[in-house]
Amino acid sequence: MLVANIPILPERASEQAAQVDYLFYFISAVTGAGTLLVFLLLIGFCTAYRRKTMNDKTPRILGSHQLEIFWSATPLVLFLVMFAWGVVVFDQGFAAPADAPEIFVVGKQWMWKAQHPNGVREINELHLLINQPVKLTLISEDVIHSYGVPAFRDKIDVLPARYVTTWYNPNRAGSYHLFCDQLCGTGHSQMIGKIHVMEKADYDAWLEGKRPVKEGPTDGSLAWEGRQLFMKLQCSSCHNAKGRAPILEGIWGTTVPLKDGKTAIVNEGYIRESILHPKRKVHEGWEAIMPTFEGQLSDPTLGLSEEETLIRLIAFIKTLGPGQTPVRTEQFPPPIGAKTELGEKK
Amino acid sequence: MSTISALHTANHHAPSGPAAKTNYLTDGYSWKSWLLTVDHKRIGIMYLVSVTAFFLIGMAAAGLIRYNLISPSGMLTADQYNKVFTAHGIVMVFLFLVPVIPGVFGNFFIPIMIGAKDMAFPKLNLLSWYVYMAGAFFACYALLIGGVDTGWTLYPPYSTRSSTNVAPVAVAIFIAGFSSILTGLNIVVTVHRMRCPGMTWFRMPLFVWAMYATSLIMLLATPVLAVTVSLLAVERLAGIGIFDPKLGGDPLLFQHMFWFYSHPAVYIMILPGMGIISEVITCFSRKNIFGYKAVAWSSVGIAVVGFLVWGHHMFVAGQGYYSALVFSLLSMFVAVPSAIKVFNWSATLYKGSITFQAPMLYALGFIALFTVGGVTGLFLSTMGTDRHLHDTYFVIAHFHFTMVGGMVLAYFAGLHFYWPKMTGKMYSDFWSRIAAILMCVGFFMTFVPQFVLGYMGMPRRYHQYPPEWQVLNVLSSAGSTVLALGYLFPFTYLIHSIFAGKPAGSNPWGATGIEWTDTTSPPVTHNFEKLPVVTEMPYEYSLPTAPKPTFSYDLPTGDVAKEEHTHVH
Amino acid sequence: MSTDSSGVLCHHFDNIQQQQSAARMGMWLFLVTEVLFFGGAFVAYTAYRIWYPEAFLAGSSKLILGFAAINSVLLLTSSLTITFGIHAAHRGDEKMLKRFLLVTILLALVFLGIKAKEYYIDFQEHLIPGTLFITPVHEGHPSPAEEFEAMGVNPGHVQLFFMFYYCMTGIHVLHMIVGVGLIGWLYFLATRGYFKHKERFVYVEVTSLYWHFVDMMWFFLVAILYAAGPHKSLF
Amino acid sequence: MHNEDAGAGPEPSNASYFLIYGLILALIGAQVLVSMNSASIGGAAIYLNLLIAGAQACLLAYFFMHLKGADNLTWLIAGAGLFWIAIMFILMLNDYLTRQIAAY
Repeated sequence: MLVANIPILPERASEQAAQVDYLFYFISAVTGAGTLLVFLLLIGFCTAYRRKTMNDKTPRILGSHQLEIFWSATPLVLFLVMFAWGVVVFDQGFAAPADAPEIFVVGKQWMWKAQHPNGVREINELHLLINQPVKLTLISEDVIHSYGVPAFRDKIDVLPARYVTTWYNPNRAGSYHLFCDQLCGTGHSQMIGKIHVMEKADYDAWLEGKRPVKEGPTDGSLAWEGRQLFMKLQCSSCHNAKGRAPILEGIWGTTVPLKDGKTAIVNEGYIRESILHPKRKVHEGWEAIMPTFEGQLSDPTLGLSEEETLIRLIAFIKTLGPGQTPVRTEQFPPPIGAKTELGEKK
Repeated sequence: MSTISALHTANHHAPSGPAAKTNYLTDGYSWKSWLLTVDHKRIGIMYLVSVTAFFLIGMAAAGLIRYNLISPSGMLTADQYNKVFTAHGIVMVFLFLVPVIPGVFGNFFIPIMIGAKDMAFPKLNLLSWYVYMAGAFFACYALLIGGVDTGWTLYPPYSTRSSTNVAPVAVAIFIAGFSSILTGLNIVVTVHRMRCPGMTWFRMPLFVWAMYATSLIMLLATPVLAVTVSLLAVERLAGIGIFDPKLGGDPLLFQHMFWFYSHPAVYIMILPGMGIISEVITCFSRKNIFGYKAVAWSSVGIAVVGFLVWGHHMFVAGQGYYSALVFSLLSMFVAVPSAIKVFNWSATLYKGSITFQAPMLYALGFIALFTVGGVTGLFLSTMGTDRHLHDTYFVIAHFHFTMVGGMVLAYFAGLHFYWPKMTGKMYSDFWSRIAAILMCVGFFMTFVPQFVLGYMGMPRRYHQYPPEWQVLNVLSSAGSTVLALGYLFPFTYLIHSIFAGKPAGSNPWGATGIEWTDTTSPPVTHNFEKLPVVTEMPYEYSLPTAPKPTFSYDLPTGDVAKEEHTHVH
Repeated sequence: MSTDSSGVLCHHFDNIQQQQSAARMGMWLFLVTEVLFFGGAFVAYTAYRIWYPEAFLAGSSKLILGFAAINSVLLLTSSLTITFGIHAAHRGDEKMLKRFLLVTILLALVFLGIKAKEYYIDFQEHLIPGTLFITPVHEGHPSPAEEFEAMGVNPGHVQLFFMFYYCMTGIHVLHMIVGVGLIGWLYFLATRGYFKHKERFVYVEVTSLYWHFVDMMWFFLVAILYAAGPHKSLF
Repeated sequence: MHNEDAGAGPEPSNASYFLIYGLILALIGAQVLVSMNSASIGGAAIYLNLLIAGAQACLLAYFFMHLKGADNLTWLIAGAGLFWIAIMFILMLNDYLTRQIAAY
């Protein structure tokens, strides 16, 4: 039958999606019952009390306080239940588990560029391993976009100059729609893609052909690319043990004192801001000598936009442990995309 | 004004009645007597003509939208489609939905309903029409020189980067907003200062209450929109501005300020409709309104609480978590006054004497559709579900159920209810009922599939969509043709009635209210021969003194009804 | 239009008190919309002021406090003179009314002149968001952006402050011009003997309401734009 | 209904106007003083400034705009303006003050 083939419910690919569905069904049931009640009242009254003669007598009924209170309070209580349940469901999608791998997504007119922690880059696609929670950190290069995946019942507006995050825990293999849900220009309806949730074996097979470099310290990961940029942009000439700038080892997630007496948590936003506007939140005890890198980070030869460079630097600083700051004796690294064995061993 | 002179002629050839007295329509026939009039009734008619024109333009754009979505790959180009839905939004919101009932019925009936000779500021009233037309001019100018592709919400940074004509649209919105401020101001002062002897606050018709609440929103919300689009225009013209993320500006600030107006604005659109429904339901069931004060205060309640909920448009836009929490909670409260109204209207029908003339069919359609539109709003004000439904066709379906299913049906209810009073002519009973039914059927067909599409995740403003959604989209497009057909009917038979309609008599529906009992159809220039004095509550249909309908009702045995009618007298 | 012999009472009002109170109420309502209009800009300012306090104070310090103070005095004085104008109209003293209206207009024009001078100085110092802001003022003199950068203040945020400065004072100047137009219209009417009927004083009164409101908004603009940041000298 | 607000009209008393004028002038002076010394006043300067502007506005509204002696309706209208401004400020700043604590 044709009708049977028309999908009327979206696919469900995460526990979060199931939670949204249950809430949706609850609200549907409550409001459906209310609507049905109104419809029955209308139909019933219209049938029972249709005008019989031109001289019908009607009773003079002015109202009822009890009824007014009843039909104000009852809906309100139900609405508040919806509110509370809605908050619970919303909260579940709010904060990612701390150990979830972080995937960076950069939106631009009109494509989604995803960046896995292992260095794999994808455009308009995202391959996820089943039952592996992932955290997405998203930013836009131009206008507001929105990263919406109906199968996860999730959607988040992607803003310029600000990182937003969401997370998924996919639990069903398959390919699902990815949409841009915020009008972003002519190609808005082309800013779509696929989310592929894969079983472990399939995922590994897919990864096999994708990973730039398979093993060793030069693993081609996002953080490693960030490390190369860290040297290329001469960050390491100051940010080192004897340098004129704070050493960045282990700084991620800590709270640092600022010159004006305030403090800042070292997160994506703070690093981004400090690279673009170094004079704004200066680390206590250091001079504000760092030049701004605003407008200097995009590198067409590497195919990197400013935001893509920034997420690499962030990924690098995030993983930078004690004693891992690249030293100046290292040879200047080759451009990213060239053979990657150079640089580390020499 | 050939139609008007035709009407005049028709009046003279009317078979019954004395020689026509000078009414507001026969009081001068020149262009000047219309374009420079300060008579609120003529200004109301001028609004009627102009909003109808913009309704047709908006409808044409809607037709193109549905035409495009017949095919998953789109029938128009992406750029054309973006411009078409933007035109649809801007024309329908700013040039039709916001001004329509305040401009047409507010102007025409508020002074008559409260027993005044005119609005408090007649010249300002005329000015507001001209300002509205100036705004409309800029909007049309923007659309004609190439259109706008930002959506009616004009979110920056896209609206500051788009190469289309955002600035003229910002000017248009600013000017049209000014017009609605002037209308609102006029209505509030009129209601406060111009009521006739005996017309206390709680003897006012509920339409006046609803218009009063609407006007409060117009006065308090519109200026914020004006300053917002001004800042946007500056940003666009200077290439730099306060919503610019490059400088550290926050695009969400625009959204906050925009929705501070645009959420209350949906109540500007729906509240006047609710007022009309209260008038029609009582008249055609010949009952007092159930819970007069509850309905009156719920209008004011909606107006006030409606200001506290705008952030539910921004749950996933990046606003703070606690902000979202507060807005979601407050949104739950705004649903209550609407529920109160729906239950009170339903209860009004109880033990009534109900007939189903066109105004009543529209009103019943309104209650049904508005209920669906209202309850689906709950899915969107609940944070957990909005995260999935935000910016999908679910939202589209929801607000079209309230704005089109609700507001436009209420407008047609009002148009059919008051048409005899405004023109003195009665339209075709048969065709008007067919049109009402057609509109409801077409509406359901158009927008119910969109709820399903929305829950499946189809994003709004998409010129192309995945092929598995085609069946539902085609169904929706098919429904829209039925809907469009329904809309075309009234244009035909209403215009026909001006030339060939039977004289309506001063009170065909047997309605209470001084606009029916104390003045002729059409009303005389200064509304009343003798200033009325009000002595009772509105809607006293159950009292023996209630006026009787002169309209020949099409009851199952039509002749019996007539006999009984004559029998009564 | 009118039914009474004097022509003061419009046809649709029952008596002159009703007409006057309607006019007054209309203006008050209009002023409420104006409050919301300016309020929108104020709330936007406040949001950024909360986020970027240092930049806003630094930007404010560049504005010329002395001009603002003089303008405050001018505007306040004009509020006083238009109030005296109401009394003159109430007494039916058209001659004095005209004088007070003229003084009010003159004070407003001086205000606008000073404002124009101030904009010109800002322009010369390149205190204008956009390309001018990052262009050196003249040979060897740094651009405002560099200057703020050196102070440890984000120049982008300072530009936001100046956007508010121009938008808000610009809106205020537009209101001033409209006000001058209205008062000029009253003056014109007065020369035509319109205010021979003292009941018409109410039109002077409602115009004065608007004028006081413009004055009031100026005081707030001074507080958040000019006086917000530290100033070493008046000029 | 028609005669509400009938008595409202200016009550001539030039001396009182000059008094209020002088008061507001003094407040303008105070504002200049606050601004010149705001470095030493610190964070309180902005509140002082707004307080002064608020006082100036209240004096203007109460005396020059004749809120003194105006009918209840006028007070209601003025109050409504403030109330709606408060709505806008509270709900909008609620976002700007808490967004850094928790947001996407």
